[in-house]
Amino acid sequence: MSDTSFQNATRSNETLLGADELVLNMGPQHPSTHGVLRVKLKLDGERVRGAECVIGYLHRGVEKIAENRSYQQFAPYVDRMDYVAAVSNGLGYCEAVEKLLQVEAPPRAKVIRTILTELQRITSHLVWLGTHALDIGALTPLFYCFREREEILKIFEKYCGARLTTHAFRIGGLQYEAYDGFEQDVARFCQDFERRIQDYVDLLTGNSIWIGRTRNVGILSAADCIALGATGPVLRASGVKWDLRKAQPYAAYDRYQFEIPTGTNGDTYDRYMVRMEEMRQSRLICLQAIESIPEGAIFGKVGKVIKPPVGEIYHSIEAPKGILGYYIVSDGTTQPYRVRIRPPSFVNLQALDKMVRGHLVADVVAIIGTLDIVLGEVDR
Amino acid sequence: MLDSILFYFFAGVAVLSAALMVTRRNIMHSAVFLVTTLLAIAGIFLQLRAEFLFITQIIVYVGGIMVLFIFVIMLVRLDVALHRVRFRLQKFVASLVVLALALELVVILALADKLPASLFMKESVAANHLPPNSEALAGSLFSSYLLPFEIASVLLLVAMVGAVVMAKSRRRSEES
Amino acid sequence: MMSPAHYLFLSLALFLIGCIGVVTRRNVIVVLMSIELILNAVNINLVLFSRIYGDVAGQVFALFIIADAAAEAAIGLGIIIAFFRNRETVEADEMDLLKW
Amino acid sequence: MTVLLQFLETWWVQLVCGVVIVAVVPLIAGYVVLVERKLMADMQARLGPMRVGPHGLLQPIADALKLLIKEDIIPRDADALIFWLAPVLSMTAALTSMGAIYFGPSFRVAEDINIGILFIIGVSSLGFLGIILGGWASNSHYSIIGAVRSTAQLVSYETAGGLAIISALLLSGTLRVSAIVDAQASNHMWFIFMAPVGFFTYLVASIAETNRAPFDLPEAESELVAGYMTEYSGFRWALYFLGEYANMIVVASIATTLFLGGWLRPFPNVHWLNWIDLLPPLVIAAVGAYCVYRAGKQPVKVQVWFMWAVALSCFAIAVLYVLPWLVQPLRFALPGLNGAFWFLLKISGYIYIFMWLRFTLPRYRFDQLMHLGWYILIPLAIVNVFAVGVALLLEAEFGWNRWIAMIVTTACTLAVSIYLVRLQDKRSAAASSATAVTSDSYAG
Repeated sequence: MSDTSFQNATRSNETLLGADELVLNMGPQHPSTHGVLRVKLKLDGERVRGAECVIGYLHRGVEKIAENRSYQQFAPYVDRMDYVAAVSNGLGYCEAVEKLLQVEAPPRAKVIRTILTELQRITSHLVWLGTHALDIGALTPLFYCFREREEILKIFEKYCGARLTTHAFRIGGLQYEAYDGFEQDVARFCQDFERRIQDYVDLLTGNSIWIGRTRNVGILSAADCIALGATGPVLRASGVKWDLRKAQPYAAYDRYQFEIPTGTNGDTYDRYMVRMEEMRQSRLICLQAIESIPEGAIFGKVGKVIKPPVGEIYHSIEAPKGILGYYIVSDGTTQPYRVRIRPPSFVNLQALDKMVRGHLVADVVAIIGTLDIVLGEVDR
Repeated sequence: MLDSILFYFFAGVAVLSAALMVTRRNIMHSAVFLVTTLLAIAGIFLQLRAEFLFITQIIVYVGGIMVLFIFVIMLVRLDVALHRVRFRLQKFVASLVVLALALELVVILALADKLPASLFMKESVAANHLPPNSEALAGSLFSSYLLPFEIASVLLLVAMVGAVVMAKSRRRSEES
Repeated sequence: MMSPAHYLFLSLALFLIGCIGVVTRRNVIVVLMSIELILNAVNINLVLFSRIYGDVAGQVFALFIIADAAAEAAIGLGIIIAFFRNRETVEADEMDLLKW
Repeated sequence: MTVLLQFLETWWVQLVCGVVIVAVVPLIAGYVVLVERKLMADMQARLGPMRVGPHGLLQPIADALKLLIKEDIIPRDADALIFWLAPVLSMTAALTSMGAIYFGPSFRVAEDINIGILFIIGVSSLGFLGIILGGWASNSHYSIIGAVRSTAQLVSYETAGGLAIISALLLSGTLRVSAIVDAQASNHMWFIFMAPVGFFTYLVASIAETNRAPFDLPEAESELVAGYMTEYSGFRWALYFLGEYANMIVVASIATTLFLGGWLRPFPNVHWLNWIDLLPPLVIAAVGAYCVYRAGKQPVKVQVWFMWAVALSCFAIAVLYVLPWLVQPLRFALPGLNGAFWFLLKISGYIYIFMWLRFTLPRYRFDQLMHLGWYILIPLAIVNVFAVGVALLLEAEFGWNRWIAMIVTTACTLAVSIYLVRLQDKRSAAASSATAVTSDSYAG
């Protein structure tokens, strides 16, 4: 039933009814591991004794590729890491290179970047909500979420022609001007979206099964989060008010009023509530931003050939899933010497073992869902 | 005629799968063949116009007891249980004893004509004049056999508590 | 209806098969299953005679036997699980201690 | 040969009905799947199957064909015998139990056996054996976990469902299917109104028994891939699938027979409402008319024809329903035709509830399922049986009005159920406060 060395190692732990510990290989092909994650679960009946993540099935060597591409050439690659939040990835990379070049994007570019990034945050959270609900067994929210996501993707498509891997930003600013009616589209979406969020709230928030499945499941205390380096909604749900948009404002975030929602319990329900509130806040940011998009250039003083000075830079942003950091070392040529990416999913996934211990198999999928991982980003 | 076809069918299935049940090495196969036997016996009950027992057999035996058996078989590791050297002598002695018993019973049945005729009389009530089975059974159960019925229910309660205590893990009881 | 002797022979056959199972098999679970078979063989007789005499008392007894079989299976399997937890086996030969 | 002829002569009606069930139920089950997908699509802001036939009407047939011609895979380490046997058992149990169901006053397969309702319940519960054995034989961890879950679920919810049924059996005083319906006619009331708690207990238990969401843990696709069906494919898988849907029809039939008045029309004894008997042909004709209306809007010619065919068959059935009204010698068929209509309508309503819940609710976790079963449903069912018994006693021994007795005891049962839910809430609240104390200020 399981490999013998493993059995011998755990023989001393008596299980309920005296049956052997069961090793369940969840994934890499499993409906709810969100890609090709493989989780080795040690089970006592249905109770989880431990989990070990086996990753790398989607490894494409993104960081290594960077060393053989010029700075501009590498930008589309980052879109393929967290493919449900490509815009955020691009923003982080462009800003990091800009920081290395010591230039800044013009204000108009910054505001449009902020709008698109916040819309992307909403799509990322919508995908998370739909799949998370599906993992827990609610079929319908998925389709509602994708319906709304579709509206945002249409805006992306109108803006830059692509829907998923957008490559929306360029180092130094934007390539494309906001199309005619961009503000109206965003405003219309934001108007609708308030009502749509209420749909999800009606379907899930007060549902006793939903509460039962998420309350006190996968609790991660603030100390645990900090020790494991977990960031984003996972950290905030544990009560730590840490959001780079406020803590180290980038893009145009310092211009807008918004709240950082936090939880208290650090359980799956809190993470759900935090992300729901973040969607509302993102909507508010978008509404504020379209009020006053500054006029002016959209591209900063960056030449056709990017040749940063010798040096290194670390820049991080608050991606939908947590802190996304880029560490870039330049040797003065047109290609980076080394790019190291700190993906939020990868770091958050470390918490899985701690979170699933003592829970049931059904909770494992809920916890994988609540961590909101994207395997493209974990494996890079 | 139809009756006899049905009888031979059910009897054949019962005996054959009972034999398979005893001889199969794989416990799960044994359990499946026991299920078949029990279903065939349920068929025999139906033929004997004991409808309520027929359905009780299916619900309690097949739906309850056998599910319990299969559950335990799933818990108990088969690979350990399967390969063991058998104690040959005991098997031999046992077969002898069983054969003797069989012989004895067959002889008794063969000498049936010497037994009181009442034992082999045909049914005293024709099939279509029998009272409704479940009503009759209920009447008898809740009047003449009320005390045994209550005792049986207490027995089941005791068995339930006993089984829970027995199967309960020691680790769990220490925790609580 | 067939002659009662047919049913008696069927019951006899099942009873003997059950006996063989009890005495020859080592696996306690199979032994328990064989006991169930024996009980069923008895039930056939009870129901047969209940039919012959047109008296449901035999069926009432069969019903009690089924209840008893359920209790026996529950307790027996409980013991097996307890035993398996301690000894990691379900062989009758291994059950050679009064207390463990 | 003569035996065979004699056999056929005596049993030909039953044989024909049996063959019809075996042949038609898979088809019906296939269309139940289509209806489910369509309903789900409607609730999820999409269209559902649209490709095969107009509005996907031929989808079940295409699916069946696909499943039939798929490669038959038996995993190498599976126990071939049991792997082969299990889905057959599952399907057979569901189909066999249909034999005792009355679809109308005389529309049935089996003789009117005096254990009718027990037969349906008992034989359909054999299907679980197929699930457990299939899960074990697959020799896969997901399968075995699914099988173990289904065993535990079976034991818990069969108990609750059985106890819930007893309340209706007490009211009717018989196990005979036809007599139960007759009892509801003579009581001038469906038993759902006399034992509502029993009905809702059975509703929940029957959802769990048929492994439907939110109790579909044995096959929870997001946790166990497909539970006990993980290793099955092709036709064996289809057998399981059909067994599941056939089981839905069976539990719906049980609930309809016991609580919803079986084949009785609404207000069966109120004579000035006799015009309700005209509804079946009218409803069917209306469906046909709608099909005609839709036929004009079909994009492809084949689909227009198909829509017309559906409409015409609806009209034909409607004519069939009207015929006994017009032709005196056919009058005898009227109760049967109307009975079948109402029975199928009630079954459909019951199954609709199943589907509706499936699309709306998240899935229970295993321990929550067990809590619901053992701490709420089973106590409630026991209290309900007791309450109905007391009501009958009050009526029989103390001459209470039956309605007052029923209302009083139902109120008591409801009070107990509220208490149980409260208790459960308190227990879970205590459990959660043990780990953390919170109030979400940002909830909205």
